[in-house]
Amino acid sequence: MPEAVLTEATQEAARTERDLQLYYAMKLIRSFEERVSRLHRQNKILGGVYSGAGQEAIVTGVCAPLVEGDFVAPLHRDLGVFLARGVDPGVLMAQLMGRVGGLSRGKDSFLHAGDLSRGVFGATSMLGASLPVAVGAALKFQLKREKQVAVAFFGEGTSSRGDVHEAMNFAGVRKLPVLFVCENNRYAFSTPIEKQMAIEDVAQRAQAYGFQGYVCPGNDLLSVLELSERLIGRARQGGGPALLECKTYRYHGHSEHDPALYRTKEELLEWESRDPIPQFERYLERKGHDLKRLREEVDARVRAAIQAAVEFAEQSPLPAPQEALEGLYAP
Amino acid sequence: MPEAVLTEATQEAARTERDLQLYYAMKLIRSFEERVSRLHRQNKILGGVYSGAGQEAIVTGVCAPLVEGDFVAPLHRDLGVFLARGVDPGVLMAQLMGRVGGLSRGKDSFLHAGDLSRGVFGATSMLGASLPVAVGAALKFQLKREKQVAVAFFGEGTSSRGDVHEAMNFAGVRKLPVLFVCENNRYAFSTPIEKQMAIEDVAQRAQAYGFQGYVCPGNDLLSVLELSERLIGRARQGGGPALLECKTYRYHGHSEHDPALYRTKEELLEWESRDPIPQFERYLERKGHDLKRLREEVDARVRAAIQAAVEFAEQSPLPAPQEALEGLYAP
Amino acid sequence: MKATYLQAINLALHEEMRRDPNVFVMGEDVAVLGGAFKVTEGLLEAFGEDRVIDTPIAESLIVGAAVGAAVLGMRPVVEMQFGDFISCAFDQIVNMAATLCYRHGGHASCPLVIRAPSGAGVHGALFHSQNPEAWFTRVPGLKVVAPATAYDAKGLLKSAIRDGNPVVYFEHKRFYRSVSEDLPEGDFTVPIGVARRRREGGDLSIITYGGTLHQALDAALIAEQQDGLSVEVIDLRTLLPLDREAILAAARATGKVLVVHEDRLTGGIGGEVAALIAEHAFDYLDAPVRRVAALDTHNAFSPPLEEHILPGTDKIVQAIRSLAAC
Amino acid sequence: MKATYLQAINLALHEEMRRDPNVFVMGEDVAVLGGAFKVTEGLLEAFGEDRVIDTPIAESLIVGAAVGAAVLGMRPVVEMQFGDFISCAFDQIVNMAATLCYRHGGHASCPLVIRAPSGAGVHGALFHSQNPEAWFTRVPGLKVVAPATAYDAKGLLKSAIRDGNPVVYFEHKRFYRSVSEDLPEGDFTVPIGVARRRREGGDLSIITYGGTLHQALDAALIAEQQDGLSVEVIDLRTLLPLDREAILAAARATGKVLVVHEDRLTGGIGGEVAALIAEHAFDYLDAPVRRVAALDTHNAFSPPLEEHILPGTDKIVQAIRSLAAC
Ligand SMILES: Cc1ncc(C[n+]2csc(CCOP(=O)(O)OP(=O)(O)O)c2C)c(N)n1
Ligand SMILES: Cc1ncc(C[n+]2csc(CCOP(=O)(O)OP(=O)(O)O)c2C)c(N)n1
Ligand SMILES: [Mg+2]
Ligand SMILES: [Mg+2]
Repeated sequence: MPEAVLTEATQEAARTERDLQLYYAMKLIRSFEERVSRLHRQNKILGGVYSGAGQEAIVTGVCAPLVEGDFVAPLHRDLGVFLARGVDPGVLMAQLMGRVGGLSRGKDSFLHAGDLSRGVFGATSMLGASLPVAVGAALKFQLKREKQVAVAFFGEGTSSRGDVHEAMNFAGVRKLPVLFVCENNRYAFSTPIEKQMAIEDVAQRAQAYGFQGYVCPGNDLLSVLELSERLIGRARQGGGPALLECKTYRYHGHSEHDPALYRTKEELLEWESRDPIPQFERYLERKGHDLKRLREEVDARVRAAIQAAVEFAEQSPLPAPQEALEGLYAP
Repeated sequence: MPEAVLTEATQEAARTERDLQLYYAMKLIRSFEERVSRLHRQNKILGGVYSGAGQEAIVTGVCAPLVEGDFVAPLHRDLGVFLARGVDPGVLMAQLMGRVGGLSRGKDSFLHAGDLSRGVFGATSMLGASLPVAVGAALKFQLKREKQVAVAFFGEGTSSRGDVHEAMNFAGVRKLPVLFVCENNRYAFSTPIEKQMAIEDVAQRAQAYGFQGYVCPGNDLLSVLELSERLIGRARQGGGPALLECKTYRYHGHSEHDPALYRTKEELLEWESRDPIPQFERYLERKGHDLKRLREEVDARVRAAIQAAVEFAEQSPLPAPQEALEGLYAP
Repeated sequence: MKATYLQAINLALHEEMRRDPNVFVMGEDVAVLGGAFKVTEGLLEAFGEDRVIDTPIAESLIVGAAVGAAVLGMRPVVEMQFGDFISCAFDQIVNMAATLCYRHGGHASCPLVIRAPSGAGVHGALFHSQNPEAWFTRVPGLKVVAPATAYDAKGLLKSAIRDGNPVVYFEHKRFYRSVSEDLPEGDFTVPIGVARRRREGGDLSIITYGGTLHQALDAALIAEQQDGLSVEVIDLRTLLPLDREAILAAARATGKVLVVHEDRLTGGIGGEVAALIAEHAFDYLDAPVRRVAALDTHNAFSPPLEEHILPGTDKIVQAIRSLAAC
Repeated sequence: MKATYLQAINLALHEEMRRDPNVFVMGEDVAVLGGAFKVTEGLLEAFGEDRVIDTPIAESLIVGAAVGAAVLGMRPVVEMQFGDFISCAFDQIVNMAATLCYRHGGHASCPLVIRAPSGAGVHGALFHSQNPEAWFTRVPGLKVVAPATAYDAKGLLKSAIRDGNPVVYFEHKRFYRSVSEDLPEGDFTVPIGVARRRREGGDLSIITYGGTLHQALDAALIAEQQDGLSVEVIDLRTLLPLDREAILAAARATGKVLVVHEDRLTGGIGGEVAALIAEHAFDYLDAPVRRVAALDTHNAFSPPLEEHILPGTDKIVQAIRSLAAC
């Protein structure tokens, strides 16, 4: 059905459908994050856990316009990208628990594993190292005249690394179809942004590479969505790279081990008042949804999904010792 | 004698004195470069030779405001920095010929050696790697409340490297007393600037780090000088870093092995018409110097200095084989 | 005074910073946080912002800037938050710092310490468990140390800080709180380049360092108690330069050598040690030079995998027995 | 058809690019210039700008971007302008590319070739003479090759391009125009992981590769002619994975092994080879396992220094004689 003949009503229905999906996605990510933190406290997850709670609107909004064949490189705090790209919550949970049912079959924990069948690339721990890789994916799309795009997430702290510069510069030179998404949560571990850079917005950097940078309130899903649709759409049409900076905040410490004593309670409270989920709920209400019913329904689905995920993961066996030597090389 | 009591006449005399020194320096560098190229063709210099002919105004102008204790990290094409900082031409020539009289005692050729007693730091060959080092020198000056400055030279091609980004960012964060000098000669080996970056001026990058960038005609010694005096002076007073981009051109190929077929004759001719030496000579003439006499006199001094340098170098012995294992560690 | 391995490092930093105003500490989260592992805790309070510096996330800059400060007479001690990230500073270490004195004709010093918390056995998986030492022990111009006790941690760090050359200091994360001992009061150093015999024994020699020292000692004890074997244990402590004399003396004395490390087998330092012995103590050997090390793979996360990959007391005991039986 | 080592590499690139549209070449000055050494000459004309790409000066980006293209099915062949600069791409190689398949649970391939012109003896001094191979041969997930003949240069490059894993391909600069041979017409490959006996001999075995192969062969000939010694020469060709069987078979057959490489002694691959022999062929050994390699220093510039540092035919001949006399 060509777009032109869509009636207003059909468009509205599609938007509603999308809104509900996004709402579910954000809630799923939030609950999944919280369950992971809990499992970590219970020693059921042994590796480092870097909660993205508070930042869900960014991954949700940026992944929404992506289609099959697109390429995403998440950062260490972007568990949500996996869920948003359709990785089964059980598989993701098994990954975190080091089970064979996980993406890496227990080889690594947390997010150092990807699902390339869904275009989700597994990062190393070396911050910023995924940006050149995403740029290489975009290069492939360009060379093969494909209409796909690549997205690379990174933190404002990571922006200090040389790899970020090298990647953005090359993307600019070749006008590659890549969107760089900076999740600026004001801290890199304990280091505040003032010690990381002498500028206000990471987005300013884009000009140094010949493309545009955009700043948006990262806890406002609709803002993120509007920009990511525009910028991803433009990249898809050959319009080249862009840098989208989303201002946000992480609720937890750097990792679950970190009490985050380097920041104030007020700051945390203030950001909690801008939580992405209630913000979006107010929008849904404005759109005429019965929020109470909707919330109950979505919460129930989310609970069930996470329960199933934990069950799947806990039933998935630990790898056999000799698997340690398997998978080092592609056949 | 405090500046205030300098009479106009004294100031003028000082300026004349400086002009003559700069003229000599540029001529010395040019002739030295040319002699090096010739010695290379004669197989008397075996290593890679990267001529800076055409770019003399930059090193001459930037080094002029430096004082004892300042720190300079030259790039591979900056033989002139060594001369401008007072390294004996004979020692430099011995360096290029791999003699014990050279800065590295034959350990490396060309410019991978420094003279730390004059604040000249020996680069490695890895482009851009000296910028973090210069920033570290500036950090030392800052921590010790010293009024020294550091200067780091780099090419427009080198600007693509991650180290350059990491260095500039940190300099911006801490407002370090460092001047970054980009010698933009439009090519990195065969690669034209359009393939290196998507922006017009490397100087634009400074904004991404919270300080100012400046563009100047790099073949005009007076322009370089004016800006370097201002920016080095400001850094010395705690005004923080700056980026000075000097537009220029290299007359020779990338190295003496490179016929530079990737660029046009017209381009070369056009740049030769903007040669820094005649430009400065026209200024000297305007200032009332008898150019013909001056030129003869300076040429004679330069010839003698270079002749002495070559003689010193050729008489300096090659190192004894067993020196190969000496100097690896500081005592 | 009883001190953990971590406290020993922290103490060394305090004492050296007090002793020499040119010593300063720099790295990611080393100041306000006191380091990801709290190794630099208290330094900011004691020495202020000019001597304990939080940097952006830029390992190459951190090392490069430290080189710049070091050639001007400062004595920077920089931290890689995890030793694994030393890969991001690789060029600055192996080309910039390591060749500095040499390419300046011997007329330069670069008193720089790079602290790298390394090692496995802490569920750190691929990127928080590495033992990167052998990338550096092949680089002339560097020194490399890997203490395994609180005493050595303190003494070697002091020596490293006082050395005029770039020293890569590998500290084992697993030891931070699990290894401790009584330390003498006040200043002491442990010389770089000198191995130490941790246990006497005449039947065979274990040569080890860092992450596997304590397992090797445990294994030696088990072999004594259960098999009546007398096993010598040599702790290399410094990995570059290797203490050739100590290595060869051990080989000559017992004629049977087991080289043990937590790093992977292939390309680990054990190969170099075994090769030295096979070349220079060959005539004294009564048996093959055996190596016990991590399997040739990345350090995997899931406990059954990691356990299988890492050496460990059992594997060392088995190797002792089989070597003794040769 | 007679081809130099350089032409063999160039031919392999042409043929593979013709064969597989997913193969492309990327690096600094590889397109318009045809590479600093002219190894990629003619490719731009033959295959166009989309398949021969000049990049900015950014080694980490070059390798990282190649990884991104490779996981999506491309087969990038990237060039480090000099192998020495591979240090600037270190993290992308040893952490990003090498762990890729493993961390994706075996469900990923990364068909990537990194060409690294390396080696000494060309007045290249500290930063244009390095032999960086041993930094990579200790990294599981990588493959490392180092051809020493035109035939192997072509055949191994083809195998590397067709491999599903990251391969670091060390080509020796000194051989570009000085080594040549008649190559068979058309397509042939040399398998990765298989050493080759270059010379038969029963008195002792030389195990070598890359920069020192031809010197080892010369030395073997001299030892035969002047001393009547019969010296076997094994060319490893692949450095990761090592051909253990070939190494151990040589040691068992002659009982005397000389390991030779142009890389520095300490931490070079020779240590690993010697250790393998000392462990697994010990009972067959009649003499110490000897190594001849570059001195433990940086490769210095001035001819007397470089000559002193590098191994070379004379030193190999002496080592053969002394080993034969054991
Ligand atoms: C190259 C590198 N250096 C250091 C680290 C340790 N580290 C992990 S996360 C982190 C902070 C990252 O900050 P930012 O990029 O802002 O992301 P955030 O954690 O705030 O989401 C640090 C320093 C690392 N993983 N990689
Ligand atoms: C990290 C690194 N990559 C590549 C090279 C090889 N190389 C030497 S000079 C050069 C071009 C440098 O261009 P630019 O920075 O513009 O300086 P210019 O030579 O034009 O003065 C290249 C690619 C190198 N020395 N170091
Ligand atoms: Mg952050
Ligand atoms: Mg240039």
